[in-house]
Amino acid sequence: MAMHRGRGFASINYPIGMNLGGDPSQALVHSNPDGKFTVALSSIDLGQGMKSVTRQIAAETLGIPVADVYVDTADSDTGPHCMGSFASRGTHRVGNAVIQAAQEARAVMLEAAAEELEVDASDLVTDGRGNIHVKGAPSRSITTMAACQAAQFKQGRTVSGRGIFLIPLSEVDPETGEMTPVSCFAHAAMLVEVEVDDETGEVSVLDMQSAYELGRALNPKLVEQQLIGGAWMGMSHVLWETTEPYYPDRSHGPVDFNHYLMPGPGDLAPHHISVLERPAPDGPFGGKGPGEMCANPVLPAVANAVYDAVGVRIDELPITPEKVLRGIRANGGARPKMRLARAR
Amino acid sequence: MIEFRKEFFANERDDNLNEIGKPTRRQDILGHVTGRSPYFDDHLFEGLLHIRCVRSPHHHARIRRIDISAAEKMPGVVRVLLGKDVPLNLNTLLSLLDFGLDDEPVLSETKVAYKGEPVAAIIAESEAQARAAVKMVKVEWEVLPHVLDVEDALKPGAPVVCDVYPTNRFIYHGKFDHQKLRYGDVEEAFNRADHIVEGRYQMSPIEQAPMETCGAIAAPEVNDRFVCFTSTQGLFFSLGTAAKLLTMPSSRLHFVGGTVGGGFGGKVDSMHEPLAILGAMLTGRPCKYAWDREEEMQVGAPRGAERWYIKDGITRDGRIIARKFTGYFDSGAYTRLSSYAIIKGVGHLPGPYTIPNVYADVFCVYTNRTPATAMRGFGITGVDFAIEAHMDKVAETVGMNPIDLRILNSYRDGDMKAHRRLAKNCALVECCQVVAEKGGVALSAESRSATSLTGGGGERARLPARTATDQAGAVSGFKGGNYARKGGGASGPQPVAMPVAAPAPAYANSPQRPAAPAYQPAATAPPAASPPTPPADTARHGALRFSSLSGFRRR
Amino acid sequence: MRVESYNTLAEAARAMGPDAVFMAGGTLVMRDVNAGTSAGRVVRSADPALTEIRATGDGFSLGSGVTMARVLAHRDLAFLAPVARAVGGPQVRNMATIGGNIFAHHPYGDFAVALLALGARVVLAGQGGAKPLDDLLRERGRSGGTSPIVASIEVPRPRDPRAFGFVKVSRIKPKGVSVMSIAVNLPRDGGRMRGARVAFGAMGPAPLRASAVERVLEGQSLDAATIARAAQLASDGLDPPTDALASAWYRREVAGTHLRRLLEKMERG
Amino acid sequence: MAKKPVTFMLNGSERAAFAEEGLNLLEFLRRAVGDLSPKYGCGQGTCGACTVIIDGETHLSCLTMAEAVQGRKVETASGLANGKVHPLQEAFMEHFAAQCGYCTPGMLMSAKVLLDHNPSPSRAEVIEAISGNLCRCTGYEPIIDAILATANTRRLA
Repeated sequence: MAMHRGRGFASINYPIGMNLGGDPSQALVHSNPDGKFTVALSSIDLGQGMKSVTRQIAAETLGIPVADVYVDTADSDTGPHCMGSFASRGTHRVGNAVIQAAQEARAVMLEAAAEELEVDASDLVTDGRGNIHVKGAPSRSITTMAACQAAQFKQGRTVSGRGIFLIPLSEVDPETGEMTPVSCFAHAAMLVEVEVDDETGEVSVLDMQSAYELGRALNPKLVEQQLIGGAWMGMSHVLWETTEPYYPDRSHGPVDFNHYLMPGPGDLAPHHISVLERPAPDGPFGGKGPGEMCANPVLPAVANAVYDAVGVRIDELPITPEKVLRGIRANGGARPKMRLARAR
Repeated sequence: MIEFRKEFFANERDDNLNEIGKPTRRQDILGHVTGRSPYFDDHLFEGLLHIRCVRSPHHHARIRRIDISAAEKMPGVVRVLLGKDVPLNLNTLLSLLDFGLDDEPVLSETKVAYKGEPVAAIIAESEAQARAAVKMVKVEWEVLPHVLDVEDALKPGAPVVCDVYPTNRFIYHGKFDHQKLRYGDVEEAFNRADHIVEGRYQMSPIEQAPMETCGAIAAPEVNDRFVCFTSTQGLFFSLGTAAKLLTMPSSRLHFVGGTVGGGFGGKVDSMHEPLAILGAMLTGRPCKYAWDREEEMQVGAPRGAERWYIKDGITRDGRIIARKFTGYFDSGAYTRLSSYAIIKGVGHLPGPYTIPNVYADVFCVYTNRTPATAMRGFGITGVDFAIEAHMDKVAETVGMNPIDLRILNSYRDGDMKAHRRLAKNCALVECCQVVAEKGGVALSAESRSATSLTGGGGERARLPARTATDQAGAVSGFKGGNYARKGGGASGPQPVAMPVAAPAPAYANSPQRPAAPAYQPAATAPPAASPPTPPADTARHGALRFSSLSGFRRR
Repeated sequence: MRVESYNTLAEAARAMGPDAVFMAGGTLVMRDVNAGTSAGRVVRSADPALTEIRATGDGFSLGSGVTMARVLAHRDLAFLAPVARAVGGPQVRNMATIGGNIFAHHPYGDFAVALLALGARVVLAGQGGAKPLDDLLRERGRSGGTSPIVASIEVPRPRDPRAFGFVKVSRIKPKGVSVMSIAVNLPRDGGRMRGARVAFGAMGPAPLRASAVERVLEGQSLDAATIARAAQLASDGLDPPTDALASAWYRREVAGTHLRRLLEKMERG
Repeated sequence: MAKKPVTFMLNGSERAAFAEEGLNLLEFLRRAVGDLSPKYGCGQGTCGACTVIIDGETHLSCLTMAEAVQGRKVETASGLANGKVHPLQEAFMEHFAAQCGYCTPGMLMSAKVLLDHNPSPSRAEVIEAISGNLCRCTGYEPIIDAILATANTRRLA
């Protein structure tokens, strides 16, 4: 028996948001009398962190601590329209809508503060800790709480804002495919090391080295969650998952998690991630959307690594032990390529 | 193990912000760890009824008769629903975008086109009783020949899967039975290439497998409305779909969601909300319709299978000068979202590389299997597998290090892409370099000094001198609808009028045609919304329509 | 669906019939109950005999309701620990019973494979005497009639713990169901194997003895040549299924490799 | 349909409710008792989202007949925080060990039993302990980290 190691590489980019635009999202922001803000959305948190990232975006824009913001979603009676949580559009589209709404609310808050401080609103800044003060004169200040109270109980202003983000619909030329598909892209590169058992065809992922460029990382831990979980899913897609193991034949389709195969906690490989941040010109604070693209480079990188290890090209997913074994048999044995050897 | 390489693109960022860039804990995390986050099924109702569907055991069959008399007499059964009970029993998900024809019933009345297609729904006091009654529904089937392979489905004489699309192909823009991409002239370039590399790739159907299965609970609410707790990924998407199928104004629907046990694309299809609300309407009681795990895996729409053929022409030095794709998306029995996945995929071709001649024919093919829908990486994951596995073969053919090959062909800022827009904000080169460095892969001097900011534009910004176009796959009997600015339905929110960047469709045969202006977004915030322009009232079925896209209707 | 609970196994055995299923840990039967596909009557018993573990002359008598977790926790059953650990995750091991495992259909039932190789005998409730597990497994496949309740299992202790080997091949780590499992019991007498028993799981409708392999091993010493011959004949007489985990072709192809690796590991000691 | 009364201890308090014949503990806890923390993921015993602790050991509530907990002690994730959050809950929050949160209650039950029996588990033991609990979001790494960190913190304390 022999175990063979190989490395495979892939690089990808990924379009952010619904391909051709036309997918609006809206946000409403308002303040309680004590300067605590609510963001009302109808966007969905599937686990990707929609509530959390929009909360940080709102806090940054309003100039207040994140603890002073709560994101309420999703109730169609109170949350304004949002196209939905798909197409990596959440951070980008909803984030921009929240910025617009928060800017409008912030402007009112600053006007209220200006009236109390008897200065021009354009001279005011927020310190992000709950205070508004005159630029260059921190002692001439008012708390955001006092400003919001004054606005609502003294001045009769609603500290609120509306936001929408829409990239207008574009069309496709039927004959050439000319189109305006999205406004920004995320990027990734991935180097995977595998070990292949040439008697059983079993493939183990030993190591993943990746670089992801995803615009500004609005919350580095949320980004990390997506990248680690996403790469796991990529590994799962390429080596395990299918609803139809004998596609296009429909027989033996799994109906439970004992037959629908996904890697367990004992199948994990160390994943060394580097994050690059090239801000998207139209993203919220330059953010893009890491949620979908993170799985994609793993699939081809593993396939290429299997080829590197034993010389078998598996062009049909998933790469099951059976396919690898059949390939090795067809070649009359493993034929390691070692094309991505580590430089000495 | 994660590191943030702040040295890259540092001058394009202000890293000194208060809240952005901070590892703030999730807002929802306390609810998650205490088991108190309210998912759709965590809302308790007195007298909750349970819905389960009677499903086709056949891949393809005509329904001769459905006998529900025995099922109706089963203990606990409150009502049995058939297709005739659904106010509008035909839909296509993207009708909310005016894209495609209504092709899929909620409960089929005439024929089934995949194993597991629902034809009746039992509403019973308990789930066990609903399951027992499902077995008592007698359906007389006339089994029809079926087709499961995408290329078989396109052969003459193949069984017609879905009568709305009699050639088993989705119709694009009312004009063609596939989506085309034509940029330059691949055949001419193949003739002068030093190497030709061809490949065939197959992406498997994959289950989204969220830990929470899809479902909804609907209940009569005060003042003649219905509340619906749902696991949907698109609250208004599902609301609009329900409003359409139930011919009900959106104001009578109150949708609550937003805390969802994973989705990954599998919770867009809005299968549960309409049936749960219909049950609540007809029984006057709260109704839950949710999939069990078996249904989630075999009846719930997967990421569709895709088959790709790629042919590359490469020069001796490793430059790819032509790339040709033929793609088949396995849409299953109905359209759902596959048609749109193809448009997204075609806009993505030829991957993150600057290739002067690109060609694609991509077919959305109907087969007798569970309809496909969205999943993480929608429209891209499958073709990226194909492209990057193919790149590895190209590297081997020309005898190059696979990372050098990527960097050599990588798109850079200012390059013209195959969909005829200029690339910007690129970062592929840098990602490749970082990984090579970490993995100890020696790159060529050229690769080490490359950047995404340099080397693009100029000649690389030009459109091809000539693009070969054709009329292959032209269809008649369909008409292309309006594209943008069509407006929503009477009761729906209106899209805000913003400067519309979409150019008129154009044949790009003329040389030196400048690129159409790309959408220029605001730096961090979009411009303030101007008042909406009321569009002509094109409402149908009282449904919301948010906007429209590449719509067409049959004449 | 009715649930009937009886204080004694004898009563439960009398209550069984073609329309009844006996439920022990619930990992198999409750799944069917949830799906609405179980038998019309579910019979349970709280008889304390079900959970007894007793040392006997040459081995152990294990109540059929003994769980995998209890096997794992029992110091004297260390030879069975690798087998019990291969079943499910911790929750399943806290619930799944030895008796249930005997009735489990592929891809479950790995414990029964080990019991088969060890030459275990089963005592049926309401019937005197023990009979070979081989017989029960053979009868299990036949449909119709009343399924018996296993009261206890008599497991001989391997004279030399190194004589017993077990491997489960799974696609998922650490918890996955069987592509196949293999259990071998190779009692040795002066270096020669005597009474070799080799059993495969997931290579037929029920756990099966690999008679061809047993014949090759019998009377031989466990050396490279013998191991090679055994590996060659590994799937002889077996009837592996095709399912979502692997095709019959694949199972047949790798059975010899996995058997060889297990035997080599045992040879190394 | 016959209903049976079931009396048991839930997170330290005595509870009683009626269970329909054959009802599983998961549905019983959720609908009859009102503890919504155990989650339905499969009803087949293959995902672990419904994991609860019965008499100190993890069980799959979807495969446990409700009447079987008569007189027994049941613990669920909703009872884990006792006045303040449990160290495991704190670690799950700190390590971003949940995304959608649906597997989290079951995962915490498995982790708790592990640490109750083995205060200093190895990484391999943590992996074994959570092997019956599937997670589709996280790739498991942050969950493993959170459990190991809890053990470390406790050792230092």
